[in-house]
Amino acid sequence: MTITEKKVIQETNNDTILEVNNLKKYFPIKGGVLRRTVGHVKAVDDVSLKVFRGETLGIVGESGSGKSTLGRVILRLLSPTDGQILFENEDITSKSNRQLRPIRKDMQIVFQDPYASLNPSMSVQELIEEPLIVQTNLDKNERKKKVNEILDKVGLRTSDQLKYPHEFSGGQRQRISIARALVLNPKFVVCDEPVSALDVSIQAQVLNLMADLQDELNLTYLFISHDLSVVKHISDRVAVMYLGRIAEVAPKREIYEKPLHPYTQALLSSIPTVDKNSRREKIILQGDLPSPSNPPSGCPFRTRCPKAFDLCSEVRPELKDMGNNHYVACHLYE
Amino acid sequence: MYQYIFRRILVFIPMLFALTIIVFALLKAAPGDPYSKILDPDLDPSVLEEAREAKGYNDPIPVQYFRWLSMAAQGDFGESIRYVGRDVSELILSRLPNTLYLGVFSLFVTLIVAIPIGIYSARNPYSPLDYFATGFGFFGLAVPNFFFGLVAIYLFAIQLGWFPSQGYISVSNSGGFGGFLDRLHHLVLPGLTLGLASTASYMRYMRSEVLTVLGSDYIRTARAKGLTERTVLYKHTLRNALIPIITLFGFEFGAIVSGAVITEGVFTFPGIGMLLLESIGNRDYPVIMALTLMFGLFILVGNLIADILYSIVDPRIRYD
Amino acid sequence: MEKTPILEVKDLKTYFYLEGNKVAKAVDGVDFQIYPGETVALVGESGSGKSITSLSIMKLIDKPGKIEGGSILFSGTDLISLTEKQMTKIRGNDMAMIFQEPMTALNPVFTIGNQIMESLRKHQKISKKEAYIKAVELLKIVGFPRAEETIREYPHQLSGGMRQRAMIAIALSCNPKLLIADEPTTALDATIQAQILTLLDEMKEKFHMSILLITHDLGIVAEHADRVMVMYGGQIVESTSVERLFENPLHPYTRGLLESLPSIDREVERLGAIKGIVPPAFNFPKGCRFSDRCPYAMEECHQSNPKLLEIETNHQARCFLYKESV
Amino acid sequence: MKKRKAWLSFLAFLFIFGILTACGNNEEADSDEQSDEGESQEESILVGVMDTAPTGQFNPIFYEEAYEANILSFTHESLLTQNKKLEFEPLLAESWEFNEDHSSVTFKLRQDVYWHDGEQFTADDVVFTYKSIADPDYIKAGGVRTSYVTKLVGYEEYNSGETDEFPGVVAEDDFTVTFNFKEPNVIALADASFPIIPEHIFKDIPVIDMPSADESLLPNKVIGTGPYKFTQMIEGQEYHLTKNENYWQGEPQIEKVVWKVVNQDIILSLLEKGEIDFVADPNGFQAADYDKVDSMDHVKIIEQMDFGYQILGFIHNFRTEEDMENGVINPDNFVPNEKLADKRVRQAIAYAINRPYLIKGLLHDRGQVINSPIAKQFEYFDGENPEQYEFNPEKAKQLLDEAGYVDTNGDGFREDPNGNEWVLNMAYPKGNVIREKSAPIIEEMLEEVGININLLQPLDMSAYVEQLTNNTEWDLYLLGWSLSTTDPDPSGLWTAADAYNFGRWNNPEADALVQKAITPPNAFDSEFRKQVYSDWQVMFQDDLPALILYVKNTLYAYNTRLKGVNPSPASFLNDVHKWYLESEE
Amino acid sequence: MMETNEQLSVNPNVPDQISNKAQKGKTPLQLAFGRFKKNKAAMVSVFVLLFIILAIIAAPLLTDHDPEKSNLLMVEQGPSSEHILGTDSSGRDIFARLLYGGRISLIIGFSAMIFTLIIGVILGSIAGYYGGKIDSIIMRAADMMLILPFLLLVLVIVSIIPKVTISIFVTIIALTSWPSLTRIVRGTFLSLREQEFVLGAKAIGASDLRIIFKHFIPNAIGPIVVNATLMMASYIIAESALSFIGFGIQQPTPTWGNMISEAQNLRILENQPEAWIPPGMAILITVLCINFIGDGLRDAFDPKSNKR
Repeated sequence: MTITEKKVIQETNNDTILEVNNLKKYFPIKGGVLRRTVGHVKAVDDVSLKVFRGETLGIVGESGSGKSTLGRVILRLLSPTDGQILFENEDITSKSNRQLRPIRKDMQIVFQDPYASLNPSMSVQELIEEPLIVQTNLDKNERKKKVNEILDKVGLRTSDQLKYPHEFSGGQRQRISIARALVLNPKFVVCDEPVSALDVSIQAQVLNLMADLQDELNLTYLFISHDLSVVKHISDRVAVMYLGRIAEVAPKREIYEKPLHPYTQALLSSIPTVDKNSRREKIILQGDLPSPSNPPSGCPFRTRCPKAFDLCSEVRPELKDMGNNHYVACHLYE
Repeated sequence: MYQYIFRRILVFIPMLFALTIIVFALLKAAPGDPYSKILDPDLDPSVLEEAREAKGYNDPIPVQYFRWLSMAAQGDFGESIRYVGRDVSELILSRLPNTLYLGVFSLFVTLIVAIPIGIYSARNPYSPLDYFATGFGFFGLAVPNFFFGLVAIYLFAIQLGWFPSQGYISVSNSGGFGGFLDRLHHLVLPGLTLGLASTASYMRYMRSEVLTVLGSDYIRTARAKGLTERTVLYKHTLRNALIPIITLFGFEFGAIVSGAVITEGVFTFPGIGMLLLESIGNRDYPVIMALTLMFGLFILVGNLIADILYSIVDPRIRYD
Repeated sequence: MEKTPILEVKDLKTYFYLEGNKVAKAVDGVDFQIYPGETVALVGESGSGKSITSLSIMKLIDKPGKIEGGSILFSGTDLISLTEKQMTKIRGNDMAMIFQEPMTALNPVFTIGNQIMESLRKHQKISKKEAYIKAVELLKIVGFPRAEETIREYPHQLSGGMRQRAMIAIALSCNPKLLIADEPTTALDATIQAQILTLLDEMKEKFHMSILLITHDLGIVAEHADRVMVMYGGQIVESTSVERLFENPLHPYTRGLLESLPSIDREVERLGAIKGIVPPAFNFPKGCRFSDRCPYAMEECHQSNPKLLEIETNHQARCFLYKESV
Repeated sequence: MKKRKAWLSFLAFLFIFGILTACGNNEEADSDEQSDEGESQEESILVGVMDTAPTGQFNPIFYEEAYEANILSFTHESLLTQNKKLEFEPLLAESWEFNEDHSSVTFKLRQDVYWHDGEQFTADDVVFTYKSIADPDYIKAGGVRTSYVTKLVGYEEYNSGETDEFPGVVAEDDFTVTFNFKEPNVIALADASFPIIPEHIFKDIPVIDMPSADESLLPNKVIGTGPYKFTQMIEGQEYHLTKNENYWQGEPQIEKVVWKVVNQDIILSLLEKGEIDFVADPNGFQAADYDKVDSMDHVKIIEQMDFGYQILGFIHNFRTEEDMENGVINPDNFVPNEKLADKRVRQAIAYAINRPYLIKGLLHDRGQVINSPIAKQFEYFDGENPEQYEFNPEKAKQLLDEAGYVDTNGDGFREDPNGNEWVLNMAYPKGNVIREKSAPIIEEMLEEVGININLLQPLDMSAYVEQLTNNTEWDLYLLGWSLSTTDPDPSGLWTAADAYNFGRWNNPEADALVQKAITPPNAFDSEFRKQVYSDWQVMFQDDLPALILYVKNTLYAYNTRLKGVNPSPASFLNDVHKWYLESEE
Repeated sequence: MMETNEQLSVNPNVPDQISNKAQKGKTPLQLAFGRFKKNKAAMVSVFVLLFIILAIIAAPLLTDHDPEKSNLLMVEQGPSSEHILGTDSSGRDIFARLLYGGRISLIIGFSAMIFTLIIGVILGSIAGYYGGKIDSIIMRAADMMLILPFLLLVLVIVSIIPKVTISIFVTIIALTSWPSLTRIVRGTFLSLREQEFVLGAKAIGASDLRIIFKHFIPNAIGPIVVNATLMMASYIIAESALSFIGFGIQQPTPTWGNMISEAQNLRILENQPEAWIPPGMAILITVLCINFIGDGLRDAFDPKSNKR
């Protein structure tokens, strides 16, 4: 196992590009005769985190953990219910769409589904050019140049730019998505499960590309995925989400080598692995994820936690600094 | 569920209320009144004026409307103007069953024709019968139904004498099963005419739904369980394919009436469609208002029934 | 292990006839055996033909697909020669199948109980009541604590993992000899995936079945299979025991796959990606089907398609890099 | 298994449907009792047809439409009837006697007349009928026949509710009744010939409730003195009349007369197949079908001139906005319609229209041109003296030229004498196919002589009449009039203050003639009246409030197995008690 | 999650990687057109319809008769060399009326469709894009329209307006039939709203108008065009039905609808088939063709659907 420390992990880096404080996103549930709001789906529930310039923060969680919603709220594609989002120290929590427009240049998103995330009626050139049209005053030729540059960067033939998305394979479409996201030279990119829909061999291609581009363009990634292996591969730090909360966040070595939260432990153990020697003892969790509209009291994980005790059902554990930049929300570590 | 129905009904009320206002305004905007049509040199026009006065047609329109509304709220829709001495509710009720028979019959025919053929076509796409059914489907949607009705009368009633051309019942009808058959006999031509277009569209719907369902994962599961093709088709496919059809069916409930106007006219079938047409021509305000309210209610209830049926057939749908 | 195989597939060919006279050779000459009690994994990327292979075994290929050749010997009978009616007696009874998408694989309009009992009553001459008792029992076995309630519930009322358990209950209802599990956990979350795979292992023991496990996840293969076959371009390119495959993968494709896999155990700066994409089944390259992506491709590879040869004992590969060991 | 289920649900459906049907039938079964037993094969049934269903109001004092009249002609009778020469003849009254100044007439009633329910017909029934029409609630209840009572003595007092006494119609004894008019009345006999309703049936029913009483609506409850009883109905579809065995003029020979309601388009086919026996009132059959009907061997045609005509009306004057608002027709306030003010223009239009051509093309020659608004059937009709307006487009052009309407801008249409655009708006109503067809043809004819016509959207009758009464845009209108058979008096249609004088023709001289013709005592001299009317007809044709387009022939057809047919000038349904069926061999 | 349904791999949608020669890609519209061209029924229909359109455009060349000119001396004549299809009950040349009537029927169908389209697309887009209050107002209005008796509306409009011209007639149809199209557009927009590419457009800061015009409408065009075609067919039928009950285009202006409804009389039905069969067939064929084309378009835009 060669571990190349490609970057010094930003344990000391204070250059925060994004800061999220107590962010909440509740979706109302309507009910009753008058269609009143009778409850909320707490998709993101009191999340605070920092993303440092140049790093990749991985967010892992199962479906329903709120990780995608978090990504979208951070980009203000959804309005937060409560909390604060600071992008480059600017509060963007309550900016209007118009006010957001110049900021959007610096923050972009790559989606999961390479079939749904590209407008099928636009050619590759139009797709990649669109951000330039919306955000810049470049003339046609300049835009064309930029498009060609970025196509080259993501490994697509410039001759392909008159084609339409349906003419490309999943991997290539994801490259187009990446090109579209990067053409404005953003500082920060939310990658929402960008490789989940791809085959293994293609996944590797795209992951390599993303890593290369990060180095080249000095990007900061918020990398959302349910695949712990992929997250481990690409991230510098990893946050584990469960039912809209962060259960544990730490630099990747910390979290993969000594996971503290029982959920992280179970999650890691459940990954089937090719390497016989490193196979962990399986911790099979009982039951399903509880509904985010009605999360358990206290610690949301207590219903499935093999180590739960009385306190867990009463008090909600807060993220606690365990040193080494390792934070965990669990009463075991009080 | 009950909450849902209750809520929907709450929504009906303002809609129907608005409907009555609009219709009343429309009626008053249209020139003429029930008496303006009476042209009789023997008749002193001042009598008509007196009659107008007596019926309150010279009052300000809002006054007339609220008079109507307060009566209607008590369930009294007044007396027909043209059908002198006939209570509107009684008049409508005497016609309603005929239209219902016609509608039910045509829906029934539609279903028993459209569903099996639709299924067959989906099972055997591009077979001769499929092509025939498709052709029929297109034909059914392309032929104006009054025209179809006339040709049907000409061929089947007059030339061949198989079915009565007019009316809804024989005089000798004395009820019982014979009476039932007699009614059916009268319903055949108008029923087919009324149902032609919907049969055609149901057939096409059914075909495409069955094709869609046949391609779904759970049908593969059903086959993998070793179920026979029959079970797969009639249990697993049909139930799912019927979901959108049933929804259509509910909407059709309200649409019957509008389709019936023309069909009833062609077959002099004394139902509410014809009554509506006549009443409009005669400006029989009380009848039009009551009919409008009823049709509005029909359509709304039809939609509600569609929703309810939908939730019954498809357990995934829950209204609350 | 040298018993008679429960399933023996020989030279299976399933083609799809597409518009424009294109023929997609989705499965093109597949041979393998499954012995009683073993779990055989069929692994490959999308488009490799692994799912079509499993559906062909069940004879569930729909138009425009057609089984064009080969034989499928199941407990000695050639399924190819059976009529549809005879097939219905085997499907769900001796040979059962579970699918990837538990969301769509269950009929949304019938209760779980209905769908289990239906299978029971089709294959076993039992009363409704007996079927009910058996269904409750099955649900309990696959891990529904409240089986009596679940049996009255509809699929949409269950979570993905629970639905897959229900699917397993249906599949197990008649004690099949062979269970074909087509990507049974792909759509599930990691923790649920672990539950289901563990359940399948337990069930295999309990019901003495063989399992044909179709997956793209080499991790699952490593942990749950006895033998593994790697498919590419409608053909098996490598076949051996699980241990051998991961210790000494022979085929360049297998190697590429393993290298491209990020792992929580190893750390690499770059993943070893295979260039290009899986070719569509109607347009394979000439010669070896992997030749256009293969880093070792030789002149020969572009000319003719190699045969699946026994390179080492119980280890076959389809590649010109190796010679038959016999 | 599955199949059985499907069958079961089908059966269930049949069952439900059957119940519905059975329920639906009960009501009809009630009214059916009598006929059930009489449903023997030998029963002679005559089937008549109408194209529109009656509204179901079978009380003569409240019915409004001709379709109900088809039933009432069989069931109810008046004191008098008219013969072919339109002279009054006795019916329920045996004889009558006027007083000297014709202000009062006394009828001796027949003593052998019984109502359908066996009660004897008496003078009280006559009094009751007229009192009901004069009742204060009569109009409110929906009645419109007050013209029969307004001339009677004491009407106002009775109608306003001031008194219970109505001296207008008085029973002298059981079989003598006297009508007292306020003034000498030229049409006293017409006024006295309203169908009589039975007092004993209605006496306890207030007039306001009369139209909705079962006795006005339901078979077997509707009671008259006529040769047939109304015994059964399938509403909107069939109406059955069964013979009145005790009819005072002798038992009718035909057991049952059935009226069927059939879509106009297929009536003839049914006639041809013998499924219906006669096509008659109110519309007869279409002229276009004449040849077809004529070719049916078993069908006989009766063709007679219609009691009415179609007109092309000229709007002479408009009312002021104010008058319209108040519903007043005051000739003094009339505003002339400048576009048609010149008599020569109207005459030109009359010359420009080829009426024989319309009759040939649209009526297939089953009609004729008349040049007077008085029905030709009356002796007062003057066929010679009035201007005949034979088709003459040259004359039309010449008249227009003379009047100064010439095409100055070369667009093919004439401008008015001031050189302004001159477009005549022509309106017509829906409801009469032939009239609807004639409108564009008339437009063509007028454009032929250079008159620019703007043909308006046809309106349904209610809207049309409303607009005709109140708008100020129209110039030409099409309309048809059916005339009263009792008297030729043209007032009501053509005098200046008449509501139905839609053209607002205001010719005081003509109005004076109309008044003169009905002013006693001279009015009782028919020669005098004839002369006055002749003058008036000449004046009418000269001033042209309207051009009489044509009188169509009414075409009745009946199966030759029906014998004894003897239509009156106005109706096929005459002497129906004498009808009989040729026994089939 | 993997795309593991392997049958997808044999779906013709999977790109053909080998042919990299093609420099310029085909737009989805072009692709749809390509699929459309393969649909025999639809292509035949296109040609038949073109033929019909050509014939009615060339009407003055094909006949010398004025379709509105009556001749009462030549009423209900059978076919002759002078009148190819004979004359109607006002002595007008049926052949000329057939040709000129086709113009009007098609113009009515087409312009009513366009008009409905404009209303439907605008209201549907607004409702589907913005949702919320505006959406519920528009949808309530659509519901109201649904329960409003059509006949009454027509009657009132017809009796208020002195002359119902084609444009007024078209307006009436459009005003009463926008709700269905509005619903379709709204539905399509609602589903598009959930698409990631729309979020993506928002993420780059695109304006609402840009999103509607660049991202929604081009992708909603399929269902809109398909429904528009089918609507056009139904309007041609509706015109004839309205003629039947007397609310159609006024005589002497010919339309196919009022030609048949004028012949709705057993005498003509029996004796003069040349009076009703041609307009009947013209409606039938035209509507059939339009429906076939609509269906072809549906299949072309959505190859997965098997609706016919």
